[in-house]
Formats: sequence, structure tokens, C-alpha cells
Amino acid sequence: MNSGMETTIAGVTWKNPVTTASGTFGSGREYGELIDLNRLGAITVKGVSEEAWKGNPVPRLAETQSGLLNSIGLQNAGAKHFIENDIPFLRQYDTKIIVNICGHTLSQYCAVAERFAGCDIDMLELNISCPNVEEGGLSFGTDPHVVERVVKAVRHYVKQPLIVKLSPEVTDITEVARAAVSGGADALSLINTLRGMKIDIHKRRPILASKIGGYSGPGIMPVALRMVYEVCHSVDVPVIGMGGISTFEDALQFIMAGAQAVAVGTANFHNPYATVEIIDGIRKYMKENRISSLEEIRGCID
Amino acid sequence: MNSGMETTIAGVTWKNPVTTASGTFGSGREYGELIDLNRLGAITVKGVSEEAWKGNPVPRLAETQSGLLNSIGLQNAGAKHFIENDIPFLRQYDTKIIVNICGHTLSQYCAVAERFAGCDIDMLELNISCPNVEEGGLSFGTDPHVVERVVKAVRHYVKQPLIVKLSPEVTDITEVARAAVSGGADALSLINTLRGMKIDIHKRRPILASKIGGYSGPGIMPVALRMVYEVCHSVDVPVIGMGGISTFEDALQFIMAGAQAVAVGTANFHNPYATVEIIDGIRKYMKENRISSLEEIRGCID
Amino acid sequence: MSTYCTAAVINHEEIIPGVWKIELSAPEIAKTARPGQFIQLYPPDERNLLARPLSLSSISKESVTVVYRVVGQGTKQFSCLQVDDMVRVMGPLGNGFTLPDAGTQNVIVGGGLGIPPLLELAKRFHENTVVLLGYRDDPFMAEDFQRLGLEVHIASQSGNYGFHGTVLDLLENLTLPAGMIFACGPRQMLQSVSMWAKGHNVPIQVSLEERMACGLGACLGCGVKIQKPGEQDWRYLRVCKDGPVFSGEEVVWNE
Amino acid sequence: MSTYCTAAVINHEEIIPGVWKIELSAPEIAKTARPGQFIQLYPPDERNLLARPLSLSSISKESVTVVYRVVGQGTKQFSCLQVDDMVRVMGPLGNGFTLPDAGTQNVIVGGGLGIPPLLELAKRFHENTVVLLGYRDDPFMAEDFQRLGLEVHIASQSGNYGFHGTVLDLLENLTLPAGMIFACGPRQMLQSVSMWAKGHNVPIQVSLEERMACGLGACLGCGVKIQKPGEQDWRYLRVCKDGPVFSGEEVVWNE
Ligand SMILES: Cc1cc2nc3c(=O)[nH]c(=O)nc-3n(C[C@H](O)[C@H](O)[C@H](O)COP(=O)(O)OP(=O)(O)OC[C@H]3O[C@@H](n4cnc5c(N)ncnc54)[C@H](O)[C@@H]3O)c2cc1C
Ligand SMILES: Cc1cc2nc3c(=O)[nH]c(=O)nc-3n(C[C@H](O)[C@H](O)[C@H](O)COP(=O)(O)OP(=O)(O)OC[C@H]3O[C@@H](n4cnc5c(N)ncnc54)[C@H](O)[C@@H]3O)c2cc1C
Ligand SMILES: Cc1cc2nc3c(=O)[nH]c(=O)nc-3n(C[C@H](O)[C@H](O)[C@H](O)COP(=O)(O)O)c2cc1C
Ligand SMILES: Cc1cc2nc3c(=O)[nH]c(=O)nc-3n(C[C@H](O)[C@H](O)[C@H](O)COP(=O)(O)O)c2cc1C
Ligand code: FES
Ligand code: FES
Repeated sequence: MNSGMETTIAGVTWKNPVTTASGTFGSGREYGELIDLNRLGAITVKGVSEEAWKGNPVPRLAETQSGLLNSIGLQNAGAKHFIENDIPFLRQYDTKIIVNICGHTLSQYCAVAERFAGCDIDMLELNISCPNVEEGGLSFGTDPHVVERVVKAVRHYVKQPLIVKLSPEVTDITEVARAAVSGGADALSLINTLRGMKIDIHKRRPILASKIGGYSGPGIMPVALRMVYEVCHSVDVPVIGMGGISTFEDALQFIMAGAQAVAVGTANFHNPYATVEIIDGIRKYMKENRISSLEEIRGCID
Repeated sequence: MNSGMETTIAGVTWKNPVTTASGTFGSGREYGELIDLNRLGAITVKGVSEEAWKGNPVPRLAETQSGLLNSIGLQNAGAKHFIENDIPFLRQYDTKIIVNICGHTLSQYCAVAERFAGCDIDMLELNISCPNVEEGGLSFGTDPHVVERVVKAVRHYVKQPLIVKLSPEVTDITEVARAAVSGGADALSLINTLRGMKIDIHKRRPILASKIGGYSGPGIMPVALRMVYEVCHSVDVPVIGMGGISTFEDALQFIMAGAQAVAVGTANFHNPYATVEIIDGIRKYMKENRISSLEEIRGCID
Repeated sequence: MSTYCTAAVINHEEIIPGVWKIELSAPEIAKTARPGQFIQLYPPDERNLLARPLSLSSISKESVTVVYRVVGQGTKQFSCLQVDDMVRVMGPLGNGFTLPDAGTQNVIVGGGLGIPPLLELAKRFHENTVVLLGYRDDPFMAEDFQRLGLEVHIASQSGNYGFHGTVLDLLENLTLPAGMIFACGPRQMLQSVSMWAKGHNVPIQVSLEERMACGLGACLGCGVKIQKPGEQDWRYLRVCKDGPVFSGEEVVWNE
Repeated sequence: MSTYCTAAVINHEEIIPGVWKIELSAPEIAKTARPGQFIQLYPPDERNLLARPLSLSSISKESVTVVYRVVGQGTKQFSCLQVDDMVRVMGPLGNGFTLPDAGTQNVIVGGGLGIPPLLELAKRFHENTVVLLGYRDDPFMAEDFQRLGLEVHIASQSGNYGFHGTVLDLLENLTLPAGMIFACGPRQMLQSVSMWAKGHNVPIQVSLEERMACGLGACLGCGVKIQKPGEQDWRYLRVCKDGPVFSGEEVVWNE
């Protein structure tokens, strides 16, 4: 039965346009205790690097008004561990698997991309926009020339459709988006976190051990929506929109701005049912408004 | 009597470190009905251009979660009207006057700066960062080379201490800050609004007639604080911090990050007493923590 | 002079489905309030930063009453307020209606949620006043006007009640020449009534709406295109400070 | 298996100034909860996105009870909850304490707000158990432990009550050899008790705290440095999922 919610991105068809934002949902195992993972269009997992990364010192989290700062620093057990433990787990479910990859250097990016080339996963998301690692990450994601070069180099090793995840910390997001596409991105995802800070005025020090962290949640949504709108009008590849999405109304705003799909991140912390409630909400909206396919409203904002 | 709150910026001493963010407080007349304007360290007025500007179409306002989008488009009655009506009004009060100026072209900026050269005002704030006008504004504020050139050109006509107001919509705020200082800024203020969007999913169109507007309020504070912290560690001129400040705790975070003073904007809409409550709150904090001068805590975050 | 304060809810009832009447204890506001002015009511959920503008429907010595329709997040929250709950409010705001010279033949024209803001005005008139009320469907608050002893005509678009049609039809059917029209309602209605008034050379005061942030005249968020007689071009005036009541002839309607 | 639900407040009282005991009706959570586990309680003000982790102090058939100190925005809001109010909660979370073999000489060591989380554990012990409670100043909940018939020793840093000193002093004065230590309290205290346990070759379980987002093990926000026997280096484990109870010897304390 066709629900009208099927969404095809770079040749991969999701049953609905909702995935999880990398790093907020682990590999699904933990949230699987509370929600039915089969409901999700796709699961985007926590960033995986070639070798295990220890991550940043704690405290790594700070709550802000309607937002969250994190400085996890891409702690992960490395690609080998992931492939042995998480892919078999995820394949039990009827959902697409998107693996988010990261590296400190270009060769690390290439190595991890290559390692996943032979793996049973559906899409690869290249994180060149993480603000929480010293080398690589953000520095790779802000200069359009570097972006194009990095994407092109990594692309060479990638066998699955390649999503490139963009940083919002740039003067002109459309320039970076075009660079990623000309480097070979099959799809784009945005936005990663903005960098933010919070200070404990009683202890007179930043809450985060790393002082500065990535800012996510409802507080970044207006910026995210604007950037998704701009990028959708600048490139021809599909866009996965994210940044503060917490309700189906939020998700629909991104879809109307032109997003092919959406990812839910920080909202999971506020409401572990957020993803499934968003899917149900979109379905209800479609029914009430007699929309038989999301195509009817996607990108309706010109 | 010395309250420990006196703050000197580019040779001008305010009785306390709290001013209003340009465009949120008019020229003080309206809020003067509700609060005692003598309480404020300084009043920063709505942007003034050489000629009258009509502003953008309505709707110009959209509420977001913990934030606000505006696309006023610098509507103002022009410098002549301002000088005749607002300076005499403001001079009745024991507070500093900061005039925020804007233009569509470099020569308009210079013209309005020159016009204020002979006026009885305390400081001039150069807005090269407004996202809501087509020409000038933001485009002048994002490229470090352009910033330096614009500041240098305008500086030539300015007789009062010059504050340059920076846009957050750049890859590296410290680069722009250094450019403004080398162009001749005596002080910097930041941040102006981020650009954001909101869509009415029932009407299927953006809430703002201009589609995209400037995002302000508590939702931008983590970004603003981080940028103020970064800029304070990159330049030697004083910084006026703003972006989402709503409570004295917020204001103190900016001061601990290194700000010489703070400006209160969107918070006035949520609570017309915000400015005076912040001043009272800082005083109370200082008393409770036996701080005799703000110097003791300013920039304590290294 | 306006005040910002915390007011207690004195009365609160749903008068028709989705439309509520709330009375707030606010002596400072009531003291100086005039018909046609409004208040800014702050939603209790602090994620909603902005206050909601609501027109005064009636003014007593110690309290003010507004009538509102639940349309979004803020008004939804208001509808959950209980008697004795406290709510932040600022007012009175705006210019209000200019009262006509005695003896003027007043025509009050209200449509939908534009009707309650005309009640306090109607209270100030004891004679020479016709009240035309237009509803989409079922009427509300008509009896409040009738109780004042004024001549009340009702129209409904559904035909369920009163005249089957709009207030414009009621205007056309007026038997007496109008001296001054006071109108509040949907923009579309205000525009057609203003056109009618222009055609019949009747002065008209209309109460307008626009999204607001400060409500005080400081932020220039609430622009309305106004062209005053003798001016070469329109300019944006502020609904909150220069209005919400404007001369219908001066409004530039075509947007 | 943990549940996310909305729970009604059954009891709520301030047991000493600034410290509250709240009982929530949550049969699903109570059913599987074990001593040492915690819940995530969501602040009613939605500007606070994150839930607050609070350790279970006691577990009954249909309800769970936590004891918390008001320290910031979230706990402030909790303290305003009234009986019958509803609050969002997730739990039970974490590993909880590992119960020792029968016959082990248990030593329960609690400091300040680390005391309530040990009560449910103490309830599971009927003999061979010494309870050492340390307070800065006035004691609270000591009688809950005494009522269980266990041997309870109290110390206060102010000397106002019980032994003038810390729980470490009480440990030094133990007459029986400890078989297993269960400790909860400030990090500093847990560190020194762990050092003592190491020196005396006594196994120790400590309950740790760290800032949390998901509470489920998914976000890796709540790292604690752990070095397991035989491992060459420490790595970050998750307080919420791998803990909050860890073996005191395995925690890398020096930060
Ligand atoms: C001067 C004035 C007087 C008014 N008097 C009344 C009245 O007496 N009764 C009544 O029911 N309504 C009145 N309105 C409209 C009322 O302000 C809106 O219905 C209300 O603000 C909607 O708030 P919300 O949070 O429920 O809707 P949301 O859509 O969630 O609000 C989002 C934002 O848009 C603004 N907004 C949405 N619709 C309007 C609107 N029509 N006008 C202005 N701002 C809007 C809100 O204030 C808020 O800032 C008046 C408006 C103005 C300007
Ligand atoms: C597993 C675990 C069990 C706990 N059990 C108890 C208990 O039984 N009783 C009790 O009083 N306290 C307990 N705490 C500490 C309690 O979680 C914090 O005091 C509480 O989160 C503070 O919230 P707040 O909003 O009042 O403070 P704020 O400072 O306003 O909180 C801001 C953010 O920091 C987090 N935070 C602040 N302090 C702590 C802390 N010490 N630990 C973890 N997060 C913190 C908050 O959760 C929130 O995300 C426990 C913590 C953990 C990790
Ligand atoms: C705790 C946390 C961890 C994250 N880790 C990653 C990551 O590993 N890789 C990545 O590309 N993005 C990571 N992100 C960014 C999110 O995927 C997402 O882009 C961002 O949070 C904005 O979405 P949100 O507001 O819905 O959370 C992380 C975000 C959070 C809050
Ligand atoms: C309604 C509105 C109008 C503004 N107008 C101006 C302006 O004229 N000139 C300017 O430099 N900044 C203007 N700003 C930006 C503010 O001065 C300030 O930099 C920004 O809002 C961030 O501070 P806040 O979050 O405290 O509002 C305006 C902001 C708002 C909300
Ligand atoms: S709402 Fe600010 S000027 Fe009218
Ligand atoms: S709080 Fe998310 S892993 Fe522990």
C-alpha cells in the first residue's frame, strides 16, 4: 500500500521521510527499547571513524533555553566494532541504514569510506562539519574549495549513495552546497550544529570542559530552515533537512522549503517518541488536507 | 558615589554597562512611558539613514520558539527628522546617546556619518550587518576586506567614538573583527541577527512577507556568547555584547566572556522592564559576591 | 500612559465554541482606557516571547474585558487560564476611536471577532446609533448591543440568523444617512466598508490588525500603509501606536 | 526495559529546607526497578529540553520515590509540583547495584544527597549491614535506615549531630571487616572511600553522576573514565547505561 510518504533519495527509497540525526540516536539500540525502529524511514547512526576515538573531556553537555550544547567529540568504538556489532543489529529492522563517517585527516576519511564500501548499508553520510574535533571536521567543511576536494577524494572510495553533511558556520551556505555537489555528493544534509557557549556565573567557568560546543535543538530551527530553503533553491540533489525539528509541523516546514527528508536529533532527548509522533503527525496532516503524496507540498515555497 | 558598574568604552563613561539593542527600543520615547530612561547606561537608537526609508512589506514579524524573526528593513524617517526630534528628547535624560547608522551605499554611510559629526551625541554605531536590506547592510559586513575599507571610509567623517556592529553570518567572526579594528573601529558590537525563516504550514507560505528575516532573542544567545568570547580574545578594543540577553545572569555571562558592556534587544518585547531588571540584578549579584567593580569578573573566562 | 503589570483573572467563559471572554483585574489599565484601545496579553508559556494584542471589549472601574478566538499557541494558552490565575498584561495601548460630535448619526459596523471591540464604543452612544453586525454563522454578543437600547441589525453569511448576507448589504439598506462609521472586522470587510463610505462621502474609522512585537511604537514591526490627505505617497504607520484606529480613507488597501 | 510515561504525583514534601521527597505513580517503572537505578524527570517548563536524572530512593509496587535538592531551574520547577499534577518521566534507567552473595558483610556509605539512593538497597539487606551516613550539617532520612533495624552510624562535618567528622572517619572506626562497600555521594567522598577500599582490599560499588541528555546510552554525553582490569588505557563509559554504579577500583578518579 502506498502511504504517499515514500521518499526516494539518490535512488534509495525510504518508507517515510523521517530519519534520526547522527549522534543523537546511537545505532538505534537504546531507543529501540522505547519505540519500534521499523517505523523509521532510515536510521542515521552516530559518527564512525576508522579507529576508535576517545572523545572530549566531560562535562560534554549544557542545556540552554530551547537548546543544547554538546562536545562529545565523536567518541566511537571505530569502524570494525561498528561493522561487527551494529550493522547486524540494524539489519533486523525494516529501515534504511545510513552510516555517518568522520576523520581527522583526509586519509582517515578515505579509509573509513573504503571500509564501508563492502558493507551492507544503504547510504553513507560524510560529516565534514563537526565543530567538536580539533583537526578535520569543521575545518574541512567551511572552505568551498576544500569541500569540493575532500568530497571528490572520499567519493572515490564510496560505493553507496553519498550524502554530504554541511556546516552552518559559513558566510554563504549555497556556495558550500554547490561545492559539495560538484565534488560528487548525491545528496546533502544540513545543518550540523552551530558553535555556542554557556557560562556558569557562579563557578565563573564555561559549563563544557571544551568551553565551546555544538548548539542544537529548537533554538537553531529558524536558521536551519532558512539554509535548507536556500540550498534547495541552489542545487539539484535532494536535501535532508535538520536542525531543531521537534514536531510534525516543524518537519512539514522543512518539506515545504524543499527538503526531501528530515532528521530528528535533539528532540529525541526531550521526547523519546519524537520520531514516531512526527511520522504520525505528517500522515494525519496529509489525510486532513487530502494530500496523497508529499510531492504535492514539497518545495511549495518558491 | 561609585557603584562599581561604571563602564568606559572608547573614552565614554556609562553609569552602568547596559544599553538597548538598536531597533528594539525606538529612540526610547515609547519605553520611557514604562521605565525611567535615566537608569540606562546608554540608549542605542533605531538605525538612521541619510534619507527616510520606507521599510519592508508586512508581515514583518514572526515569533519562533524562544526567538523572533523581523524584517523591518530599517524603516526610519531619516537623519534630519531624527536630529530635530530625537536628540533633544534624549538629551533630557542622564544617559549616553548612541546613534546607529545605516546606508545602501558607501556614500550614503559617509553622508549620514558626516551629518552626525556636528551633533550632540555620544557615540556612533555603524551597522554594516543588517540582513534586511537588499543593498549595503549585510553585504558590507561579511567580507573582511570590504569591512576594513568601509570602516576606514566612514571613519573619516565620524567625530564621535565609532562602534562597528558585526554580523554573525560569517565563517570566522574574529577575522571580520580584526578587519573592523584595523579600519578604525574604536569598539565593536555583536551580534546582529542571524538570518532565519518560518513557514505557515496551513497557508503554505512564509510568515514574513520578505520570507527571510533577522533572528533574535534567547535562541541566538549561545552563538552570540561564543562569538563575543572569541572576539574579546582577538582584538584589543572594547566589545558590546548582545544577542538574546534577557536576564542579569545572561548579561553576566557576556561580561565574564569579556564584554565591556551589553545590549538588551528582543527581551524588551517579552518584558518591558528587562533593562532595569538586568541592571538591578547585576548590582545584587555584585553585592552578594562582594564584587566592588565589574573589572573583577570581566573576561574571567580565559 | 500605559502600564505593565500582572493581573488576576476575574471571569473567564467560552461564549461560543472557540471564542472566550476574559475579564482581568487591572485598575491601572481600566482607569485610562478608552474604546478602541487594546492590551498586550503575555502567553504563560515563556517559549512564546511575544504578547498577543487583544482589543478591549469592555472597561469597568477596576477591570477590563477582552473577547478572543483561539487560533494558535498563545490564545490556546489563554483559554486554559482559570479564575484567580495571574497573567502579565500591558495596556491600554493605541489611540482608540475618536468620539464624534453629539448628534452625529453613528453607524457601528462589526464583523466576527471585530464585534466585541465595538461594544465599549457602543456604550458611549445613547441615541442616533445603528449597529450592524455580521457573522459567518451563529451570532454572539448581539444581545450585549441590544441591551444598550440601540438599533441592531444582524446579518449572517450562512443565513442561519438575521439577514442572509453581509454587513455591506445591511449598510446598503440603511434608511438614515450615516454621519460617521466605526468599523472593526476582517480586513476584506473593512476595505469594502471603506469603499462604500468613500462612495457615500461618509467619514469612517476602522480598527486594524497587524503582527506586533513591542506594542508600544518602538520596533516598527506593525506597519500599515497610510496616505494622509495632501501627502504625495503612502508611508508605513504603526498599528500599535498611530492606530489601531485609522481613517478608512487614508488606508492604502490594495496589497 | 524502560518506559516513558506521564506520572501523577502521589506525595510531595520538603523534608529539610531545599530537599524534597516526591512519590510518583508509575507502576510500569516500579515493576522492574532495582536499587541504584534512576529515572529521568522532565521539567514542566518546556524551555528546559532535558530531563533531570534522579536516583530511586524507594520502590513500591505501583510507585517510585526520589529525593532531590533544589539546585537549578529544573529542580526548582519540580518543587512546585502539587499532588495530582502530571509529570513526564522515563525509567528505570541504568544498571543499579549488584547485590552481594548472602552472608557478605555490607557497608553502605552515603554522603548528603547520596544518602536517599541507598535506602532501597538497604531495604534488601536484613543483616550483616552497617550504614555510614555523612552530613555537612543536620541529618535527614537517617531514621529511614534505622527503622530497617540496621546498624547506623552518623557523622556530620559541623559536629552538630553524631560523630564530628566524615564518613571516612566512620569507615576507619569500623569494628568488623567490610566485605563489600556500596557508596553514593559527592565525587570527592567517593574517591576517598574508593582509595580506602583499595588500600583495604575491599570491593566497592560507587554510584556516579554526570550531565545527561538521552539517559539511555545513545548520545555519549555522560562519559566517565573507566579502566577495567587488564585494559591498557581508560576509556569513557556511559554513566546512564554502563552505570551509574561502577566498581570504585575501575574509575579513573584524577581529573
Ligand atoms: C490591535 C489588535 C487587536 C486585536 N484584537 C483582537 C480581539 O479582540 N480578539 C481576537 O480574537 N483577536 C484580536 N486580535 C488578533 C489576535 O491578536 C491574534 O488572533 C492573536 O495574536 C493570535 O495569537 P496566537 O498565539 O493564538 O496565534 P499564533 O498564530 O500562534 O501567533 C503567532 C504570532 O502571530 C501573531 N498573530 C497571529 N495572528 C495575528 C493577528 N490576526 N493579528 C496580530 N497578530 C497576530 C501573534 O500575536 C503571535 O505573535 C487583535 C490584533 C490586533 C493587532
Ligand atoms: C544518575 C544520577 C542520579 C542522580 N540522583 C540524584 C538524586 O537522587 N537527588 C538529587 O538531588 N540529585 C541527583 N542527581 C543530580 C541531579 O540530576 C541534578 O541536581 C539536577 O539535574 C539539577 O537540575 P537543575 O535543573 O535543578 O539544575 P541546572 O543546573 O539548572 O541544570 C542544568 C543542566 O545540568 C544538569 N545537571 C546539573 N547538575 C547536575 C548533576 N549534579 N548531575 C547531573 N546533571 C546535572 C541538569 O540535569 C540539566 O541538564 C543525580 C544525577 C545523576 C546523573
Ligand atoms: C549529542 C549530539 C551528538 C552529535 N553527533 C554527531 C555526529 O556524530 N555526526 C554528525 O554528523 N552530527 C552529529 N550531531 C549533529 C546532529 O546530527 C544534527 O546535525 C544537529 O544536532 C542538528 O539537529 P537537531 O537540532 O535536531 O539536533 C550531534 C548532535 C548532538 C546533539
Ligand atoms: C525588531 C528589530 C529591529 C532591529 N533593528 C536594528 C537596526 O535598526 N540596526 C541594527 O544595527 N540592529 C537592529 N536589530 C538587531 C538588534 O540590535 C540586535 O543586534 C539583535 O536583535 C540581537 O539582540 P537581541 O537578541 O537582544 O534582540 C534589530 C532587531 C530587532 C529584533
Ligand atoms: S509593535 Fe512595535 S511598533 Fe508596533
Ligand atoms: S546521557 Fe546519553 S549516553 Fe548517557
